[in-house]
Amino acid sequence: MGYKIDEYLRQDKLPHIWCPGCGHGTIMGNLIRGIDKANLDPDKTVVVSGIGCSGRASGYMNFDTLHTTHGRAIAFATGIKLANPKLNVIVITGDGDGAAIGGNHLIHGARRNIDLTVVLMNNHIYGMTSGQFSPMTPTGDNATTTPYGNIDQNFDLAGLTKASGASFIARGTAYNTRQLIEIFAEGLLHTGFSFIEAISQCPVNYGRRNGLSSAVDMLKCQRDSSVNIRKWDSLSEEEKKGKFPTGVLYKEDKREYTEMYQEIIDSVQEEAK
Amino acid sequence: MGYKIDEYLRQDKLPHIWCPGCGHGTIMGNLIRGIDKANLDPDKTVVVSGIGCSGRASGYMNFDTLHTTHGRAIAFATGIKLANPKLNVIVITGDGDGAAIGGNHLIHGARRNIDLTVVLMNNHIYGMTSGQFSPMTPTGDNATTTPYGNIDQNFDLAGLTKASGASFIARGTAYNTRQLIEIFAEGLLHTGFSFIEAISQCPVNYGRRNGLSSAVDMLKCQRDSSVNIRKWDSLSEEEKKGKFPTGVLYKEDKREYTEMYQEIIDSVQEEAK
Amino acid sequence: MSKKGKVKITHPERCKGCEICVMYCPTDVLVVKKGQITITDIDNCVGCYNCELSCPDFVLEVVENNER
Amino acid sequence: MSKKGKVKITHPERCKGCEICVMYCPTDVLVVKKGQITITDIDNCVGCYNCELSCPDFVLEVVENNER
Amino acid sequence: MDRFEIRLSGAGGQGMILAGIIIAEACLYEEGLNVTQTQSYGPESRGGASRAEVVLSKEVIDFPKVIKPDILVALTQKAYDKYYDDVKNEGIIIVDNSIELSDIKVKTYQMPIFEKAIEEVEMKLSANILVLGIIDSWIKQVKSSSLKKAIKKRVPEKTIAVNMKAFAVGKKLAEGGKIDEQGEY
Amino acid sequence: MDRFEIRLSGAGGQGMILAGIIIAEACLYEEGLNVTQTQSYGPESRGGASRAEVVLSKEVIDFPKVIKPDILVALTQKAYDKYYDDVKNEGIIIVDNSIELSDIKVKTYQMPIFEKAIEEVEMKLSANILVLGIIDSWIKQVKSSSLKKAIKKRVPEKTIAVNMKAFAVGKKLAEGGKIDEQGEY
Amino acid sequence: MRDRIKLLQGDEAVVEGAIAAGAKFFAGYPITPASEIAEGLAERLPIYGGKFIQMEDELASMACVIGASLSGLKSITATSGPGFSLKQENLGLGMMIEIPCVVVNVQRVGPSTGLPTSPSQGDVMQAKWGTHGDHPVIALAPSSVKETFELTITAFNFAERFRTPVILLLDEIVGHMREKVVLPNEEDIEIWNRKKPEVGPEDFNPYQETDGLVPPMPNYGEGYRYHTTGLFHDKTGFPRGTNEDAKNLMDRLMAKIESNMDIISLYEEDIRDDDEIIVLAYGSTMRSAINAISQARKAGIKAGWIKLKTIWPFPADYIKEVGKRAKAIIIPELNRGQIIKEVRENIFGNAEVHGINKYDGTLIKPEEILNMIQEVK
Amino acid sequence: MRDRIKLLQGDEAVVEGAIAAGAKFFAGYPITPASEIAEGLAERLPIYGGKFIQMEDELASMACVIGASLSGLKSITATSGPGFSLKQENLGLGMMIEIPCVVVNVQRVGPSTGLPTSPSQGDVMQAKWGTHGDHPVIALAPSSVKETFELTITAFNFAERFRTPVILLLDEIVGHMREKVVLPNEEDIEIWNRKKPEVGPEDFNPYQETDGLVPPMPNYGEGYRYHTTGLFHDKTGFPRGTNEDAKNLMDRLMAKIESNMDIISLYEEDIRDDDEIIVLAYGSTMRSAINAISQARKAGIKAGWIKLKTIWPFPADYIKEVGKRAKAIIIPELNRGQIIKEVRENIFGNAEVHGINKYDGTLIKPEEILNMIQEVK
Ligand SMILES: Cc1ncc(C[n+]2csc(CCOP(=O)(O)OP(=O)(O)O)c2C)c(N)n1
Ligand SMILES: Cc1ncc(C[n+]2csc(CCOP(=O)(O)OP(=O)(O)O)c2C)c(N)n1
Ligand code: SF4
Ligand code: SF4
Ligand code: SF4
Ligand code: SF4
Ligand code: SF4
Ligand code: SF4
Ligand SMILES: [Mg+2]
Ligand SMILES: [Mg+2]
Repeated sequence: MGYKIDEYLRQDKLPHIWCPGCGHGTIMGNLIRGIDKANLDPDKTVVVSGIGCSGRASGYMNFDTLHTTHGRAIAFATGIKLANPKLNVIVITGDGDGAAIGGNHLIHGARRNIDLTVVLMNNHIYGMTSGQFSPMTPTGDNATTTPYGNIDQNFDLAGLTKASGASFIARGTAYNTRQLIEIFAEGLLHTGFSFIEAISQCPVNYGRRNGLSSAVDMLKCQRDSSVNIRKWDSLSEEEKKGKFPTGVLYKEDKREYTEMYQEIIDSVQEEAK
Repeated sequence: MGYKIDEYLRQDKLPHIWCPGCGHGTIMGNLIRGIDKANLDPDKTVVVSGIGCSGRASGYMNFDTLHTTHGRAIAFATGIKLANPKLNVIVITGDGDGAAIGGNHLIHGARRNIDLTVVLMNNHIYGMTSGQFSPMTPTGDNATTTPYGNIDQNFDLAGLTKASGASFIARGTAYNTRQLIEIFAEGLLHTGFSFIEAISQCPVNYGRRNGLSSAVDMLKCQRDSSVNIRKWDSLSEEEKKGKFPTGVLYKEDKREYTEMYQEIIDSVQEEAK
Repeated sequence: MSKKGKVKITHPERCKGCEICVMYCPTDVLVVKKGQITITDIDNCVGCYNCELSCPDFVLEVVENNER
Repeated sequence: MSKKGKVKITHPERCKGCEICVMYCPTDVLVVKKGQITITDIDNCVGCYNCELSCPDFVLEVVENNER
Repeated sequence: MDRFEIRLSGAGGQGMILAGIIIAEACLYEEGLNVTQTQSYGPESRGGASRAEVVLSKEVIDFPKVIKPDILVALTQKAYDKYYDDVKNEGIIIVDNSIELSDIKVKTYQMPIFEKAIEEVEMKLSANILVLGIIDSWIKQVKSSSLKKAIKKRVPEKTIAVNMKAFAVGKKLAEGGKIDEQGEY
Repeated sequence: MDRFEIRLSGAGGQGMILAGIIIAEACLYEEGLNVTQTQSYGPESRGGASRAEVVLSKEVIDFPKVIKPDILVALTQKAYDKYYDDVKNEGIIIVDNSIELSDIKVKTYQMPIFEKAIEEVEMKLSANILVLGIIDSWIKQVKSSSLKKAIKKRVPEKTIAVNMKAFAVGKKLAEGGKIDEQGEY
Repeated sequence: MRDRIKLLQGDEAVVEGAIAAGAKFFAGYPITPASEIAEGLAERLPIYGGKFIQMEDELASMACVIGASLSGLKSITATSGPGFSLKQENLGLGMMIEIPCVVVNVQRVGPSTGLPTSPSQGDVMQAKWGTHGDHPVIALAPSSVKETFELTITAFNFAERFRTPVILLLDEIVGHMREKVVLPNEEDIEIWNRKKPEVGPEDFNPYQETDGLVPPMPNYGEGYRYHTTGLFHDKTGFPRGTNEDAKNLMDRLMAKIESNMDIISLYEEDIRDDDEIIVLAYGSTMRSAINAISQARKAGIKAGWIKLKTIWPFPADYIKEVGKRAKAIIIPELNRGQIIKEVRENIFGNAEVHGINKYDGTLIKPEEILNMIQEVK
Repeated sequence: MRDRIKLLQGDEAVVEGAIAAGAKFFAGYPITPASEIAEGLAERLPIYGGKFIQMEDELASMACVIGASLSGLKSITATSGPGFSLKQENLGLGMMIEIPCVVVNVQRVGPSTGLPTSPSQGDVMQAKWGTHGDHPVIALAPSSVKETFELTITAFNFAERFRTPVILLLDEIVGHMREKVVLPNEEDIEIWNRKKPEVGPEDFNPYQETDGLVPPMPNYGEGYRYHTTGLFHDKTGFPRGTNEDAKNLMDRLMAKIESNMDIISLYEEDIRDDDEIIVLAYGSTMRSAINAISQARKAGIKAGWIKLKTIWPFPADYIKEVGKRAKAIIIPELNRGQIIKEVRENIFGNAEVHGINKYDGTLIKPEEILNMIQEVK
């Protein structure tokens, strides 16, 4: 497939700290392939991440990279992008980082439709802190802080970001690597707020507690529960049960924030002349 | 109409501090009528508010009342309700308080479907701090921090809370007082997370800057732009432009958080016997 | 007097003169004078409650025996 | 050798033995032995890239001239 | 010490702070004086207590707030009650005539400020500028023309005429005030 | 001072911390000794450095961490390199035989820990319990039966048998170790 | 008795202490090295009819705990440095509106993400000054698992008795160390509950001192229908915005702590009449201090120790006296010198003051303290 | 010249100072009494090609400003107490990863919502200790509108020169007071810009000291492709998690401030040889102090003053010397006594130390200081 992934990886930092079979490595690898496919200038590409296993991705990617505080990556990225709109700014976050503590920045980033590409590695659990439930842990599942089963509803992040104003929304899985590369490339090239949920697997802290003891089992589960959006609509409600659509779920041409701001500058400076 | 509103108001705190023509007074009055209509036990009713002009409402309502920090009212209310599920817990917030700084608590409250009634007084502006734009200020409008016109998109809060998992969603206006009472009463009686957006007017800090210099003008504008949800669907896209639907927009029977938690307690205690 | 109530200015000191009630009154019973709400002709009041429900300042009430 | 590439274990030291590549390989070229990825019969490799794209640890590459 | 202190007090929305700024700008831009202008207000946009203070001096001003005012303007009863006792012995107090006075220790002038604003200027909100007209001649350090210039710079262009009128009405009132120094006007 | 110190070191996921807890529980619950058990680990769930320490004593233990271990177990090269120099003169070191030794100052036993875990116990993850078997007879304060009891309480019920096997294999290894004290095993 | 002997981690001892103190509510957000407290209480609370909730972040957790306390439940939250920073605004509200609750901070090395799994005592000053404005603070620091159990109960008792959030400052060593604890019999544990009003709703003022400086506090839903705000307020709970009210409230908030120093200020000492060198410590560092002192004494050095269990309010008067009789005070801390500042401030140059400071994630070893003792002796 | 004379509020002077210093980015969230800074910069920045953004909250504002600085723009945010509390976590990250930026806190009375429109100096200790863990802090406090303009520029200069967030502590009086300022000519303003690397990407280590303790900092997008993290890191910017790295980094972060005290520590004094009573103040309180001293001197009292413009780092050595020659030091503060603690800590009981403390939203009047002078003389 000829992706130039080696030079986009910080080889001297590998092997990475992720556990055997962790989906984050696969997703990061294919994000890099997506970057290559989209042909971004690596010197003009910035990766911002939060705190979590997912957040460690920034350290392995050979760009300008920023590992921030828990949940705030989008806010940092907003400053980076608005200050220099020529940069390609990618945010890597987790389901806890991006949807729990960072939920507000997610919806406000989407509302502004600022040109960021947000990749949320959703492993349905807090991996880094060893297995507490996240807002993406399915109801009824097990986690260290749900000794009697999880009673929380989980978010539909695609719906949430759509309602918030994002102009590109997609979902992929660590299982379907080729689709993932396509989605990433398309999201990176989209101008506006691109939200990509990448379903990952955490065998150690989620699988183990929920009857899926190996990464392979978890990937099979991803395979069996994901349906390409092109087929999704033709499914009956019955068939949709326990399944979720993947692919580009929503895309819209919409005014982008930093462009609109530049217009203000231009007109104010014009007037000042 | 015979609403017992006097005893639900702290008469000695009136006149309130809101400006002449401020919609918050009307909305609070009709919330109180809704409480009366829903026949809540005033001794078991708690009102929690954030910071803002809207946040001052709690001080005028004769219940257990808590004026908290900016944006966090729902989180305080969650503790109050979960600790004692027998209480009727009402949250009063503003468009800045509830949708800007408090956005995360709004979506997570909705996600949990915890039995709170959240009234968001949306005057499209930061009233208390004198007129900065909020996430509900329409694009293009004027505020003190948008000297060149607002370039931010605004939220569709009904869509946002729906996507987050709320089970009762409604919108009313200070203009349509009777509808407001109905909505409040229905929302208060609904078990689950009830979100009610109440469109208010801030003549001083929003109207003045946006060509509507009196409260009366602003109310007329509410009248002209609101459409009852029962009629909404029959409108053409053209007719919908610049308008918004009011009434109960969404309602669903869904497991409620404190009830589910009680089931955990019951079963754990049963087991422990 | 009909069974229907009539408007009463129960808390004149609270009135801020915003004229919201005036807008709502179908029969022009209410008018703001020198920043204060006043009743022109109580007989015109049809007891519709519009003013009571809309006044942001809890100034007005529709009462059954309104001695003004 | 066909123009199509063949798998190569470019970074054996990174392999964590998760068996993900094994699951993906359509022709059972890969197998984990003592926690380490190994190639059984390179000739079976059809160069489909499944393993390269799925390995979380950047161990494998499909290369055109694979001297193993 | 040539320090001169003015306190303008009333309710939020009555424009006391703008009046304070205008005096300060007149002092600085027109007269080249040193000046500090401070304020104190509650959270209410309207209705709560509001106070603007101006200190002027040829010298550098260290303490920026009024210690004992030379001039106190009080437009509400609350403001009057709170501040009337602070005024310098040689100072003066200007109040709206709706206000009930306490035991008067310094010269106090009751004037129909709002009445005149409504009736003669036909704009209640012009009361603040009217007040500037009233106190003008007591602020010896600032020429009338300077105050007027400062007003013109600060009020919306469309309202310059009506505000000039308010200033004039205020000046006229003050002349009345000066004739009868018993403070009964 | 009857203080006895054990340091178990390796990588995250090798179960060193569990092994430490088991020793501590055996000391406290079975032998009535005072004990402190501490650990240090990186953010990695797997692979990073990980260290468990146990201090036991009949007296109250003030400083809770190992100062100079009586026993050091090192399962990885990194762990060995970091800690081998700290051991008490009379202390011992147990290492997996994959590890390259440095200049040996104290008695050091190289043993095929992982090999035996994989081959004899058929569960690589049982290496931690196997290690307990090895060091058992060096911990004079704790009876074998106490350690075994503590293991049974801590491991999942289904794995008790295999873990008992691991313990036995460890003990056997240690006997070998004791015969040849040159540390070449 | 036997089943009251336990090998517990410090974090687990917080769980046991909270249950013993009557805690019925926990809200929190996971963070190393405090997550075990959440996990333990998630399991234990429902058994006693209590509630556990994992919130969306630490700001919400702090808010939630305050809400639950207003509803009448004894409430607790737990976090570490980054989360403690996030709790500050709502913690300040809790202090202002006088809400009993316990806030645990299991300290790791900061600033920022720092060294998440390594011990530190770097948040001591933050515990006092982290939120804006002056405010009353009680903070306790245990040095062993047993003390963690005890001080957790004490924290709840102080919270309820003085109607204020109480901070429990563990360090990662104490939080993660396993050690023997003998849990006391239920009957032997002293429990305080908040004072409830003795008057009916008509005569009730929520922020009026009755006897003592601590106003009684009804639960929400008991018919008192009172108002609470983070604005300065008078005894009625409503803000009037007068400067006098502000001063009165602040003075009372401070006085309720300061005038109860004899109850709140907990410390232990082992100082013999002729000891000249005093090691003052707290938390896990205390362990090394005690070890070092016993070695020093064996070597014939006249040295003793002070253990602070209550860090805030700082026992200024006591230290003043110590300063007068000591030749030198040595203060080992896992930070760049925080409590040493308080000591210096209060001894007026009477004794020499020496710090031993580690802030690299390692412990201070007994040997290092001993060396310092030998140096200054 | 004439159009450089302005009547400005302190908040407006921050705007002018920021523009003069070359600020090109503001992110913030409205709050009384700091909103005027946002409003002013919203209007002014685009004129210079700069950007203004109103974020969803203060946490995001702090984050956004750090991001913008990494992209190469001089950046500023402004808030008041409650917002300052919320910024603490990300402020700590800024200190850890050494990001030049200016954080303004226009202090109002706390804790909590407090008295939102009244002046205070209650966040002085929070400015130093608000975020978890030890960390380097520079905080400046202007006492007049003119000084606000000047110190805003200084804040940017220190931020860029020492690669760190700098806190500008206004109080509500200074923030909202209007006063004469003579804006200097552009040529007369000294401007510092961050040091850029002199080596290419291959030889670049983002956290390596080159000359001095401050590592050069490239902009994002310039091809250096470097990593930054709030974990302890070595010179490469990557976390290794070793204790040695942690210590080295912390020592350098502190040393870059402490070893530059001569540049950073700004104060003024008016102390005559025989002055025995010293009033030490900062911010708006300084105005009363100067007034009081001139009255005292007229009355023949030997009194002088010290004005701290740099509050953090505290000028310990200087105050130590002052303590030796003074009979008494009087410290008026709009809080319950914060800087007085630093003074006490550093004078070893040599001089008497007296505080005058107001925390009710009113100012300290010159008269009150004068009375104290008369008392202690
Ligand atoms: C303010 C703050 N709160 C909590 C934490 C602890 N923490 C670190 S990572 C994490 C959760 C990570 O979960 P997720 O975002 O899903 O990432 P994953 O590890 O699963 O990839 C938490 C709670 C922290 N570092 N900072
Ligand atoms: C943490 C914090 N940030 C900012 C503020 C300042 N503040 C008070 S109210 C408010 C906005 C209120 O707007 P909204 O919620 O729309 O209420 P409204 O006044 O319009 O009713 C802000 C920003 C604050 N009090 N606390
Ligand atoms: S804990 Fe889970 S998410 Fe984290 S590295 Fe391991 S498998 Fe991946
Ligand atoms: S500022 Fe606006 S929202 Fe606030 S009280 Fe006045 S009119 Fe109402
Ligand atoms: S609506 Fe109420 S406040 Fe407004 S004018 Fe009528 S009575 Fe007065
Ligand atoms: S009740 Fe109806 S008719 Fe009567 S005054 Fe009110 S609005 Fe007018
Ligand atoms: S997928 Fe990669 S890490 Fe996993 S077994 Fe295959 S080569 Fe090894
Ligand atoms: S390229 Fe395809 S066929 Fe070849 S080893 Fe990889 S997965 Fe198997
Ligand atoms: Mg996750
Ligand atoms: Mg609003």
